[in-house]
Amino acid sequence: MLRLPGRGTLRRRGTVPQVTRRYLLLRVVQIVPTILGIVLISFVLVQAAPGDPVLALAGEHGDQAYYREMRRHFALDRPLPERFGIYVSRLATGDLGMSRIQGRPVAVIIAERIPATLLLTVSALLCSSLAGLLLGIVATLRRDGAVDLVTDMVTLGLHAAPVFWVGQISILVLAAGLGIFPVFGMRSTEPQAGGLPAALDVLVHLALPALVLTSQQLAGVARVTRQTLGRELDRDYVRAALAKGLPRGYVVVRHALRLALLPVVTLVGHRMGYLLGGAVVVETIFGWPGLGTLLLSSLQSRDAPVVLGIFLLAAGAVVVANLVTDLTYGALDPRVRHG
Amino acid sequence: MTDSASPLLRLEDLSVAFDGRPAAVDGVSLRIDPGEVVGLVGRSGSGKTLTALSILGLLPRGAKITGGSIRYRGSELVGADDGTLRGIRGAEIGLVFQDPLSALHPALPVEHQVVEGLAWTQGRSPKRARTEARSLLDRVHAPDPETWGPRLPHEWSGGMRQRALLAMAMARDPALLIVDEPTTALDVTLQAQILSDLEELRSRRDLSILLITHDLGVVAELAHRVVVMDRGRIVETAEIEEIFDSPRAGATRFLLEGRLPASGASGDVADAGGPTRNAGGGTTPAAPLLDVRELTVRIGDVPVVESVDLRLPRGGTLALVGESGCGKSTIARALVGLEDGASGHVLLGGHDVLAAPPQRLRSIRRSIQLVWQDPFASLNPRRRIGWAVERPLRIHRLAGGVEARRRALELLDRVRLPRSYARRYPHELSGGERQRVAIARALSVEPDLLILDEPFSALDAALRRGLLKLLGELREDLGFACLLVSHDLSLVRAAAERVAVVYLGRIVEEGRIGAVFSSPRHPYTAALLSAVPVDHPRDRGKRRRIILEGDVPSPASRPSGCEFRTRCHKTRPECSTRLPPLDAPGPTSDPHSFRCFFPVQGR
Amino acid sequence: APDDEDGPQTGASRVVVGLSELPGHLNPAITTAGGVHTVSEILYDGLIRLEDDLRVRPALARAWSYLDDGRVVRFRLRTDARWHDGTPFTARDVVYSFQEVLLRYHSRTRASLGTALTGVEMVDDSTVDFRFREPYGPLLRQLDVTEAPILPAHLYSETDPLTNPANRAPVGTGPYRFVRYDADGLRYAANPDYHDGRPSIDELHWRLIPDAGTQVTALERGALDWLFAVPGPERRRLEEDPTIRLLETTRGPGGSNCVMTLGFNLDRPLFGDERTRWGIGHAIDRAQIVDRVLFGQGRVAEAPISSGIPFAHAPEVELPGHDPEAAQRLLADAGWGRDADGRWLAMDVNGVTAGTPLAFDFTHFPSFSQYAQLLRAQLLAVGIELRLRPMEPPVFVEAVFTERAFDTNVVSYCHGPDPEIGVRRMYISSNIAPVPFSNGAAYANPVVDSLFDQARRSLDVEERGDRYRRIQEIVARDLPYLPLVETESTRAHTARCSGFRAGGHFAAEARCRR
Amino acid sequence: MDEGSVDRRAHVDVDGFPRGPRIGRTRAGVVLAGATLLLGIGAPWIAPYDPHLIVGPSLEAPSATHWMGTDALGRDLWSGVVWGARTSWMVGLATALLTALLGAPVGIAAGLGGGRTDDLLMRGTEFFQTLPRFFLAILVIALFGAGADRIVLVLALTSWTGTARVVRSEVLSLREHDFVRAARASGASGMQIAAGEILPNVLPLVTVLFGLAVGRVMLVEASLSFLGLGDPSLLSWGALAGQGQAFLRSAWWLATFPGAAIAVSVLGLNLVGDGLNRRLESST
Ligand SMILES: Nc1ncnc2c1ncn2[C@@H]1O[C@H](COP(=O)(O)OP(=O)(O)OP(=O)(O)O)[C@@H](O)[C@H]1O
Ligand SMILES: Nc1ncnc2c1ncn2[C@@H]1O[C@H](COP(=O)(O)OP(=O)(O)OP(=O)(O)O)[C@@H](O)[C@H]1O
Ligand SMILES: [Mg+2]
Ligand SMILES: [Mg+2]
Repeated sequence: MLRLPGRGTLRRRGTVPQVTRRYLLLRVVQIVPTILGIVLISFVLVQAAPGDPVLALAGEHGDQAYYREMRRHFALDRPLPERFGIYVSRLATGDLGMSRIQGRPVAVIIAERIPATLLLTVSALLCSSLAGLLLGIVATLRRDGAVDLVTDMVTLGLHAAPVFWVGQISILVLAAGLGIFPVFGMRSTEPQAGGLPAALDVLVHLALPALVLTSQQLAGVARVTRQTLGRELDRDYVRAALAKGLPRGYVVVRHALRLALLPVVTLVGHRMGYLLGGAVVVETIFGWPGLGTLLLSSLQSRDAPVVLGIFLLAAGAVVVANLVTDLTYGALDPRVRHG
Repeated sequence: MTDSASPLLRLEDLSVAFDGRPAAVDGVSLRIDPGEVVGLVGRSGSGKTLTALSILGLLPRGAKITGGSIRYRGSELVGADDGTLRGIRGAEIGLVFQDPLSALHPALPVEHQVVEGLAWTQGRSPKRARTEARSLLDRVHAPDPETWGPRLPHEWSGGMRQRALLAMAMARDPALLIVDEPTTALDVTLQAQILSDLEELRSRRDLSILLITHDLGVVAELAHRVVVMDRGRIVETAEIEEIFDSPRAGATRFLLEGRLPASGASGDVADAGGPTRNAGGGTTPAAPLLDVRELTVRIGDVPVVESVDLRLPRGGTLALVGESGCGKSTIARALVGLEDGASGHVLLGGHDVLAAPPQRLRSIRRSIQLVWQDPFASLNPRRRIGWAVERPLRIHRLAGGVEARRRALELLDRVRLPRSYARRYPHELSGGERQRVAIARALSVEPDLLILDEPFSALDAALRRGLLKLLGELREDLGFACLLVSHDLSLVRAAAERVAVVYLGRIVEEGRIGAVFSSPRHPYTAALLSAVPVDHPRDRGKRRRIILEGDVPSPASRPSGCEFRTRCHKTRPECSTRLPPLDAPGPTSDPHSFRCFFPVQGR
Repeated sequence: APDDEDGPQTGASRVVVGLSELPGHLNPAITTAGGVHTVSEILYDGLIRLEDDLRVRPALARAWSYLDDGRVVRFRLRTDARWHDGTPFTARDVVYSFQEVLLRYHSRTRASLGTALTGVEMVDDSTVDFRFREPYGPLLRQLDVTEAPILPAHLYSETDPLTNPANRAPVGTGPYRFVRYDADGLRYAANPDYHDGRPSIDELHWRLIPDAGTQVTALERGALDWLFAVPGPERRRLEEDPTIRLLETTRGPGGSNCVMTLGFNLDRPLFGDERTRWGIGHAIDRAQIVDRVLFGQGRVAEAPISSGIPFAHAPEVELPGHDPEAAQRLLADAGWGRDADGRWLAMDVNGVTAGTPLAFDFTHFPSFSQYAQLLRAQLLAVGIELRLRPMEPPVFVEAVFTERAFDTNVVSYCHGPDPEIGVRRMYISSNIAPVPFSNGAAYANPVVDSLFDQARRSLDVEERGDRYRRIQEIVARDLPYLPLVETESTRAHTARCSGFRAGGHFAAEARCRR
Repeated sequence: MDEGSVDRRAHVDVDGFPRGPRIGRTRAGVVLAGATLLLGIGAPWIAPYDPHLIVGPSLEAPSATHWMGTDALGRDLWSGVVWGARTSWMVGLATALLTALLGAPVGIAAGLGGGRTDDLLMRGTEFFQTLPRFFLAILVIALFGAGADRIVLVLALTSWTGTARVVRSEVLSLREHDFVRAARASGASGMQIAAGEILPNVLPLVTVLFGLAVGRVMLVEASLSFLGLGDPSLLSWGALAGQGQAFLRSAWWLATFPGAAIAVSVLGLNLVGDGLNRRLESST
């Protein structure tokens, strides 16, 4: 599934450019047209969608005069290119426009939600990466043993289970059934006195949603680690290192893992979109007050500026994650070709 | 070696099997005494590598020792714990792996890998370790360890990598060195270098060596005793001379028979072939089939091939020889118009391949066909044999449908393959059979010129012989000309009439096989010829061997003047000022030209 | 026990309320959106107050009287009411609220009251006159905090009420005042100066829990004290929970007396014959809807006007009951015939090409998909095919009311406290226009139009009730709409507290045990 | 050059997975995925009831008459799951097919074309790859209304990039193979090479990607349906599970079975995909 560039047949020597400053710059510059493209696509989509946003505002009653007034109010009566021009020029200054429903700057609304989503996704990202890596390593070291087989089965299962189902079942069992975890929100109803207790409170609430999101990501990491590390361990250089009298643990970590890490890093980095998508579902299930719940409610009320803002943010996160991944890749493997 | 009381290593009845399969190593017993060089020979897949790996407890996943014992200095290694084995690995027994590239970690500097074992077990400071690494590399004649040490393996050349592995295995001064196919991947000059390195190591410190190879020539150079394996079993163990003089086992004879004589009379095949008839008493035919003038090929900015002139008469056979990377394949590809950076003239029957418009090129391509080096890669794995053979006919719209099918079957007859093979897939064929298919495919469009790029180097010696013979017969029947690219001098001698020696993309010597092989004039040719392993252990040391030091320079930075001077043992100051011309001082009817100011004197 | 989980006892009593979605703002005067009204009504007052049984009580208005044959209604206002920031409440606030905000942005008030009113005038600081072209019967029912909340003129005048910062940090006259708004929810505190007396419960915490099921769990575990809506499936369990009390109501946020209504597009020849409409009606088992979609949270609609408006409700009117036999008979009468597969094909139906199957689109909000699926199942059982067309609200409005590109639809028409608010709009012929949630069926009957006008003009409840009953007789027979069920909603609260009400000021008179 | 290792890969074990019970794994995958696929194909005969009709009491727990219980309206869940298989598979297969049809040609064109063509195509691919698939799907479906056709289109438009990239890198390595060179040397045109030499070699890979894509799409479709963005006129597992969310506490079966059906299908597809992939890697 994952193929390393440049592995195996480096037929033609001397054609392996190193990661240069110029390359870095190029990668960064390439982002600009990408982002512009994303802005254009999403804007056009939102504008081309059927349904008049003003009608969503009006509720059950209203008349033409009322609509005209609202339309003028939100500059919906201008031609499309003009609206796009306004949008982009404002975007350049960090202004995402005003929410049509809340009447507040979109940037502010989104900014309020970012910490919650960030907390959820980052903790899931860290947990799944570390635990997945560890699980993969342990399974590889005990190859063909019970741990390996169980890990394989469990990760296969998790890989196939839809994230909402994992969430539902864990609510049924862990939260509703056994009452171990709080099931909703980010904070208790009680005001928490200051720093530590408040942080602990958030942590307790975080546990279940983060666990569910982690489980979705973890399977991939563990499986790729297991697969690539297992493959690396079968390579001659591992046996050659052992033949030098080096201890096994050293060889696994310093030699094999170093190369096995590459696909894992790629996986983690390139799954930013998945992670955010999963977060939307998990937030909905657990009432986590993040961007996902905001996205869905904004979609229902047809609050286009907010939807666009969130979409752009997600796309931006993906672009940045890809960039960081590629750069990390170069740092891990000096042979890497960037073409 | 006669003190049977204290062998260094003793295998008794060792069996290794992959789970659920019959034993891959089956009851192997062998011993190695201190200071002794034992050759372990056998066909590919006979279990040599597995035997070696089992000694250090490094069998691949799935393989297990199913019986027998391995004693090193009297202590049992089968079933030993990890600590014991680790004490042996590297410190007592050094292992040089079969494939140097894959045995090196791709992302760690070579020098780091060379001393890693030492640094770990003996706690060296990084600086000290580096110094030691460089001196180790120096000892195995790796050039310029200061510059190359910190680089990554993929930047190293094949020969250098093999040396790095040697240095790595020798880092902790083991008593026994196991060397797995140290030269198989290398061409003759490098092979000679490595063998002499090994000999040097052995003699400098009473080292025992287990030398694994399928090439009896290598064994003939070095070993005291030979153990022959076949299908996992030992079929013969004997002193070295005995093996060559009176082989007993069939497998041994098979290995011996496959060998073409490296010296002596010129090969049977070329003599049997028809073209000599056309050669008409030594007069050059009026219009050569192939006339290459000033061919230069640039890959990127690098002139990989430099103003090459070649001439090949209709039905003639010309061989291109030279070390790996010298540009032989590039020349071959340029002749078919597959190299974009080619300039000069390639005239085939009067038409210039390089200047031809696409439409014309298609028809020219019909008259030149290529047979590729790797029979496993040259056939589409997802297409049946019949399809492959018909393919050129269809591309050139020479035949279709039933007619194409009929011609394909005929071609299979010609290359002595059963017609039923038309329905098979390549993976159902052996290497030799695939190469026959490749030849059949090439011949389907009745070309005037067949280019064979290392056609047999991936094959077993016995197969080589058979194919060579087939080729000779086909040539006699069909009368096509042959351009043979190879670094295997014995093969060239057997198959070609004329030979061109290529060094760094230039022709340095050209002439009739007999003339060039018996009295080479260019020092490079002489060195190449001297590097061919002896035919028999008794010739060991008889021949004066010219070891070429170092690697071929990069075509990107060619030396000034004579490009060979950096490795030439006869170099003089004049050599660096001017490029010697390709001159033919002898009779013009049978020119023997070379590019040297101070040629080797003919014998 | 849930009480233990109440956390540190601070001495103040608090009620934690479950919230499904965060409102964008807290100004109930500029919108009829349920989300906003749910959380904001308790911060404000109307001129009058409607009890849960729709009886009229004074609120910001102490008393009222009719002048000029009922064409002027004079309100005397309280003088002791103050805004949460301490500013006194005056007639200026009332005039500003109606003229600048309610009649412009509160779509329901604008649509009903707006068409009848000629002016709102300040007589003195504590007196306001409402002037009408002709007498206007429903007025009082349109002045509560849901239909006409009063905003502070001193903060709003001369600004754009849609973007005024006070929308997010509201200042009202209501029993609770705003404290904080963050991503998890909202905090309110009791208004110590409330003109009707300080509420007993000190703090209201609104906790955002989008999932309704999760809200119930939270209530059961004591983490919540009050829920505005219990999902039907959960109701039966809560009924048996001794720590929890339920409260059924037909009042919903931002609207009440809602009737789930099937509408026929009368422009379609398919529905040209009322026998076809009645036939379809007989195929529908409305009790099953109450049972399986609402889980008992509602009742079968007995008449076109909700039973929540007793003076106008006409239970004696006959609507098609579940009767497949009758359905088939009526369809056959209308010229439909069944083919071998049991499907209805037009044989001799006016305006319909022979052979056309009785299959039609059913346009609905995605949130009403349970209704849609049940109706599809019921109609399928008698050979009528319903093709579901769920549409997000804005798309729905455009398709149904602007483009009229639909066959049938379902709309939750909230009749409100008076038929003038929520019923009239469905039937009068002048509403056959791109007005959302109006006369989607395109029903035009001059008799009905004039009866509605009479009912509106009259100040006599008896007389108005009579007109409405006559209207219902006619529209039940013509059946442009089939009222399906009256929806109720179940509030739930902890047994620790009592005295909650269903309306916007739900917690104003409640008190909790320790 | 390296005679000794020419056919090494033939006997080097390339997969890195546990050996033990893997023998039966691909087969287990075929059984699992095949079972749900058969449910979908045979839905009219297998489902005991019309999944749209009310055939029992509301919210009845699993029993002999209703194996998976009934939903709130009294419809048979087992029948719903059976018919849901049809939707999930149809969406999965259609999307994966479209993905392959878009991705494979682009990958082949980029790999064979090289130079500018490659640059251009890969730039485009990279762009599509950065679009967050799930968000874009939500956006499009929520804006343009739900519909199986839209789901298929959006998912295919955001998934083909993976296929294109993998196929391209495969083609790049195939291009260096002597059999492709041989075809070129004997005068074959670009199209002839693409169709004659490259296509049959990337087809197995494309098939594996296809299988894995079906599973992935099923998951995405389910998540969308779960959020209420699925095709309302079709019964799908995700939508069933989404309806179950409201009854999580009172009717556990509603959320449990449809979710399990998805897990089983995707698991089966992944097992098959993995198995085929392994066979592929060790055979080339
Ligand atoms: N990793 C492996 N998995 C399965 N079979 C293997 C593996 N390695 C080797 N074998 C089998 O074991 C037998 C012996 O292999 P071995 O590598 O020892 O041969 P060899 O004599 O070294 O051949 P060569 O000259 O090609 O290196 C062969 O039949 C081979 O197919
Ligand atoms: N794409 C490339 N970029 C840079 N250098 C190249 C490239 N391809 C080939 N070369 C160089 O061109 C030279 C000639 O290569 P060629 O393959 O013709 O050698 P050869 O004589 O056929 O060697 P061998 O015996 O190993 O097949 C080598 O030095 C090689 O490194
Ligand atoms: Mg070997
Ligand atoms: Mg070559």
